[in-house]
Amino acid sequence: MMLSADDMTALWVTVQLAAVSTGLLLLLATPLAWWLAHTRWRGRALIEALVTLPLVLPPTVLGFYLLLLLGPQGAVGGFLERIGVGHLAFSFSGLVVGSMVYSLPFVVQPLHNAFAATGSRVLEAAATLRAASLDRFLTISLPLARRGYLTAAVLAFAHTLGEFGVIIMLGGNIPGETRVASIAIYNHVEAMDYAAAHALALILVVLSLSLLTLVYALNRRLRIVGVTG
Amino acid sequence: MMLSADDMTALWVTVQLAAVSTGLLLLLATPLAWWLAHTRWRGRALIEALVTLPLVLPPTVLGFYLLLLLGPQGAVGGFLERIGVGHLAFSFSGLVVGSMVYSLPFVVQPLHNAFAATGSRVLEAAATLRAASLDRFLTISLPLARRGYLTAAVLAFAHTLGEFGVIIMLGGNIPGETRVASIAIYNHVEAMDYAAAHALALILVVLSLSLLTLVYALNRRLRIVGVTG
Amino acid sequence: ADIRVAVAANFSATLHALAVPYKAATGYQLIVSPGATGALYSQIVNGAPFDVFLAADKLRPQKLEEQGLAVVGSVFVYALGVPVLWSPVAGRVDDQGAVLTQGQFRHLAIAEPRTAPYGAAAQEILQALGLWDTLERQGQLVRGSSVAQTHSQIASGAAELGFVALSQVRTGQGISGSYWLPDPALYAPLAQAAVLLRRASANSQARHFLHWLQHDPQAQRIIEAAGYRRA
Amino acid sequence: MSIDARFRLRQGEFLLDVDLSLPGEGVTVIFGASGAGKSTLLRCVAGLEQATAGALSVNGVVWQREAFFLPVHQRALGVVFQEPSLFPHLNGAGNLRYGLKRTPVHERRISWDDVVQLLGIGPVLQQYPHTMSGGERQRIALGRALLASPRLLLLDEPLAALDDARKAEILPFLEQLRDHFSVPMLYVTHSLREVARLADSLVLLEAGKVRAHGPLQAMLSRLDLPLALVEDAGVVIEAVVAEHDAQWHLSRLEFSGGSLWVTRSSEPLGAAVRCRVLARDVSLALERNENSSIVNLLQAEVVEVAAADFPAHLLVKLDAGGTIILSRITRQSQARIHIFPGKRFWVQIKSVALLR
Amino acid sequence: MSIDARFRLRQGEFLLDVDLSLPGEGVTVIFGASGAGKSTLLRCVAGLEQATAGALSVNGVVWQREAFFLPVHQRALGVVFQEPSLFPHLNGAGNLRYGLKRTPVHERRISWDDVVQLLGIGPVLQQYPHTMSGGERQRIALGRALLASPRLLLLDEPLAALDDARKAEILPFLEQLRDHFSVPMLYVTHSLREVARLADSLVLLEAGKVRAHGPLQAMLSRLDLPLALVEDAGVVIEAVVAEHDAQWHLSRLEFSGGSLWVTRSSEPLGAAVRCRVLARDVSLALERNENSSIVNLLQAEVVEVAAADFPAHLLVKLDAGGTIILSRITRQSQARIHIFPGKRFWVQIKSVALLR
Ligand SMILES: Nc1ncnc2c1ncn2[C@@H]1O[C@H](COP(=O)(O)OP(=O)(O)OP(=O)(O)O)[C@@H](O)[C@H]1O
Ligand SMILES: Nc1ncnc2c1ncn2[C@@H]1O[C@H](COP(=O)(O)OP(=O)(O)OP(=O)(O)O)[C@@H](O)[C@H]1O
Ligand SMILES: [Mg+2]
Ligand SMILES: [Mg+2]
Repeated sequence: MMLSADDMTALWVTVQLAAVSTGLLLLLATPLAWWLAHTRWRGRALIEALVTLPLVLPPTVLGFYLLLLLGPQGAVGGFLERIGVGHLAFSFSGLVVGSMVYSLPFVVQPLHNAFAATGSRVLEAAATLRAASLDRFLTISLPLARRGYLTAAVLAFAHTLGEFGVIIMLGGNIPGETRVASIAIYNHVEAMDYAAAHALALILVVLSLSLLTLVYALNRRLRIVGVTG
Repeated sequence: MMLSADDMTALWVTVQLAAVSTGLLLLLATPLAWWLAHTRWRGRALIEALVTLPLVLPPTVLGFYLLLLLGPQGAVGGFLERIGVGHLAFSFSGLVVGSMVYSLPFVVQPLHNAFAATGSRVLEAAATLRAASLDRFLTISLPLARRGYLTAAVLAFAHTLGEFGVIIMLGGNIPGETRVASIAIYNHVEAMDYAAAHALALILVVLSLSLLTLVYALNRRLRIVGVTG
Repeated sequence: ADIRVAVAANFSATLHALAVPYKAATGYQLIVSPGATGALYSQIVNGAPFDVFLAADKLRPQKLEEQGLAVVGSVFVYALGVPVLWSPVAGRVDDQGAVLTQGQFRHLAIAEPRTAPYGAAAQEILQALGLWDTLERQGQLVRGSSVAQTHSQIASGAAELGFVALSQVRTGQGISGSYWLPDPALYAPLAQAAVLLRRASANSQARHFLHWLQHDPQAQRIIEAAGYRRA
Repeated sequence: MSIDARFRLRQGEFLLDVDLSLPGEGVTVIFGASGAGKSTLLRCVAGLEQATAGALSVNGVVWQREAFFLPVHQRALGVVFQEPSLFPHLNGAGNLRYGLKRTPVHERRISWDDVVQLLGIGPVLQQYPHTMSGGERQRIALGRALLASPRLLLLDEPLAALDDARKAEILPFLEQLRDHFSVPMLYVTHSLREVARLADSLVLLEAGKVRAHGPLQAMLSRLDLPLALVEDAGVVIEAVVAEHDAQWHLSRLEFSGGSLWVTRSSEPLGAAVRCRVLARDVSLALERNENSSIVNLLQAEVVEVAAADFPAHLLVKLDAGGTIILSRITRQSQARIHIFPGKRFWVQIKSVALLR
Repeated sequence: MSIDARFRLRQGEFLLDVDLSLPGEGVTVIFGASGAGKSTLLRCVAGLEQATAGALSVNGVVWQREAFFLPVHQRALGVVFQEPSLFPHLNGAGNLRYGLKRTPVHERRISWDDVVQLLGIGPVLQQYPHTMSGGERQRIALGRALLASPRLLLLDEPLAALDDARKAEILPFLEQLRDHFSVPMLYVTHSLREVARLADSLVLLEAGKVRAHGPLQAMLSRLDLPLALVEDAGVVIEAVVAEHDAQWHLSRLEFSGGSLWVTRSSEPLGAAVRCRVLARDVSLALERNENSSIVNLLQAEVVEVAAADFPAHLLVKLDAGGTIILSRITRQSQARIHIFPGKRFWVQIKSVALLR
């Protein structure tokens, strides 16, 4: 099965987008999930609900609002424009931001659960062994939340691969920059080129399946213990 | 803020769809997640990857394939047609199936994690107290996986609220039957009726936010303990 | 030497067909970004880097012109869409459209009338035939968000027939399945308009392309062969 | 009536390899150093180690044999794990009820009130496990196992986290289970006091293998086992209540080798009781000495003299009319009053613990 | 040098309310029934209960006072929790290294090899906690705390899961920590043997309050505390090595009330040692009796006679030249040889445990 050069590019952009936004999201969601798992603040429920919110809007509509926000006339985009960074619409960076917003709940939730399940006992033990809080986090909480990170990464990555609505609205289907595989498939379908659409979809599926299987198999191999040890 | 009667109907269909598909999904995903958490079969990684797959395809494309499968000429739709149930394309039941397929990973993953985190010790204790395996599952695993169920339900519910691609392809946007809020908002945006779009989006967001906040707050209230007890 | 074209999804295949001879003739490369007309409009309003907009309607180009986002006076109709009632199954649709009144189908697919011009045309046709209310009431009308989706719904066999664009079903070998071309009197013309966007006002290549699209005979031939009518 | 167990189980470097025939009633104590395989053995008996090659029958009922493996929940077991595995989502009462609810009414033999009162867990019934103290958790775990009215109890250091006073309350309850309800127990403990109190037979594990096993008295009086060397070494004597002395609150116990005065027993005359005589509480004298606070004097013949753990000490095995008694003396005493096999002495017993 | 601790903490029904001034060196044993608040007290000292109202200073350094609260990781503590909280994702060596790595090199005073060898954890260094036995886990937890070279050790029943032989190896190591590295310890245990061996002072908790506290000897010889009633009750005598007897492998200890022969001590002449005399090992006689295996005889005067836990028994407090000794006798003996305050007796001590 041969892919057109355009489709190859789209696939490559997709993989970059998924990797970058998943990576950044894991970084950014970690403190949020940690805070959610440990705070006793009564308003926590509202924050938890807010995190889930990106799921509630149809992706194109979310994309539309993000476009309004990140575009040159938007609050964020306008600000970035003024400080010389440039607004985020129709750029790869914009897509990264959009994907991150949209995948936020898939990352925060598993991490939150994983941090909550770790329990305080091992952290207390670490504190008595002279580990300060960041140290405890890095050496105890993080490794014990491995399964949560795996889930978060897999869901965010896969979700970004298949994302369409936010991306087409915010990214604008520009070849080589914001045209990802899902949009390329859409283009083929719109152009009634079903064969090309099927081919690209199949490749996406096969690639993802191999990657995910590999990840899960490795995880099994590396699996050490349950949390209760 | 006034909603049109059409939008009200769409909102109601949305809520029904989200509730029914989330409920069914929790039921069906439970044995799968349980099996994944406990099997030592080497092929498990492949199944885990397959579960994640619905995320990888763009929703409209997934919807298209589901349409092929569930329509009168599809394997499933054709079979249902022959036994007199009728095929599933353009019907509420079809939407339920579609949403379930699409939300599968969000439900299986948190449940899987929750079951895996429970550990074998309490289950062993229950077995020595004359509890057979189903009994152990219902009285120990299930309550200890509460947090996982909450996450699964919230993600699946919210995701179905916002779902668009699969639903419009598979459901055909029939008022009162398969027209959901996300399609209505999308149409308002496309038709440049931004006021109506904002209104409906706002209502969806406010409703979801209240519901989710309530759920999370109740969960906090009911929260008893971590798993480590 | 690149011209960035935002194009209504239904015309994207035709535009690709046009890009080849255009590049051969001028050396200019078209960068094609297909999308729903409404979405493209929103993107242009929010600063999308397109030079030329080929819309599926006349409304959006005109609005852009009014808003000062497009070069005044550059709007022109580059093609007229032709709706067709189509089924992939031979013999299901008769050449008078009587199948619509005989009701031998469970689902009739159309594009969303509010957002897709072909959907609006389909609605007008059905209303002219006095069938709209009945079909609507009986839940037989299936709406895709774009005419491409409508085509997919029919092609998958899930909807027995529906109104699509002639450009979607006409191939070099003619039209497979069965179809009915409604009388153009039954619906308002589906004018698809192009416009030069403001950021390209000084872009001579973009101007050249629009001129070529409007006046070049080869371009006209390709557009007609694809299933559109001339403006 | 016997428990026949044969298991072979490898876990990493560790290999459990046992073939035991244990009495099907009474308490069998499993004794051994940390890491010897005690908990693993109990897990095999409970059926929690599925991979085990082996066979197990409990009082005639086969629980495991070649391809056959009775699932854990069908074995009428009560297990107290070394680390209490309470259900974190149930409070104290909920944990206690868990096994009780699953026990058919006609099989219930152990009363809720007895358990709650004897274990002193009334105050924590409404608490969730994470708010309980270590000892409270362990008592709930014990109560939970008992309330399922098991036919075999597997107890892995059930009293390790408890203070002596609490232990003293619980031990008689376990004895009652053993005697009145004839529930056999496999009991892991490091406490020789609990051994003496409860055990009818004893298994000594070393690195996954059985070093020795047999009836309690025989095991305790063997000078070749490490049991004789510990500070609390001593023998257990089975005797009969022969006399009660109301004035001094004493009871006289009779056994083959004579009689002993102990703290007043609540048992009636003629009842069989058990008392413990520690080797270090036993001194030997050439003559009878009445002017001492030591009240218990027996005559016995030296059977064996062996080295103890310290070079200063010796262990002396004596036969008092058929009953074996151990004494720990110094080498100096041996030289001074000439202690050697065959010679008869007055055995002075400073203190006798009445166990039952 | 002192540890001043004042805490008030409510947890559900339970209220911990203590105000203690403890010696800033040596071992303070916290003693009390299950649920008395021992673990909670240690958690307060460690700083793991943040909500605590109170104040804490350790040898002059303030750890907590009104608004000030030194974070746990800045308190140079070693804690062994009642239920070992090993890190499940690290193997034995990883767990041991955790605190060690975080201790500045110049503060490291405890050697890896000593810890591994004395705790006998060499074989499990590569194992992960879920594959370790209960006792192995507890030893790793102890080693982990020690290797962080703490300036204060909080030990919550650190030896509860261990066999006597293993305990006997670990106790001297803890003594060494106390003496050579002057690490003060708060030590929770239910074992009077560990109390006698290690404790310099003793806190008796009851339902969250301090029932009594003070130096070990004073506490052990008080007949009004429940300590005197348990089976293992007895006193601890501080003495000096006065003579070694190579022939009999004995050493003679001298103290204010006389001298005692014990198993040969490895300490040099003149060294201060500690030995334990259990009340039940002490008998009283009117005359000196040489023809017995009992080698230790002292003269002492009865100070007090009190009821014991059983009506048959009495506790007698004696003064041997300034050293207090307890004896558990029967009422019958009291009547027979007339034991009452002021009268002098020969105190026969069957066995003396040399503790240090
Ligand atoms: N997966 C494993 N890999 C290596 N060694 C293991 C594994 N599982 C158990 N062991 C070893 O098996 C031995 C026996 O463990 P077990 O828990 O039966 O000991 P125990 O006699 O109960 O000791 P304790 O008194 O300390 O509880 C231990 O030394 C332990 O380290
Ligand atoms: N959240 C709570 N609600 C009610 N009671 C509590 C709570 N937390 C602790 N307690 C009670 O506080 C008491 C003291 O607990 P702590 O763990 O300090 O006891 P302990 O002296 O260490 O006992 P043990 O010897 O059994 O370990 C216990 O009776 C416990 O039930
Ligand atoms: Mg064990
Ligand atoms: Mg405690």
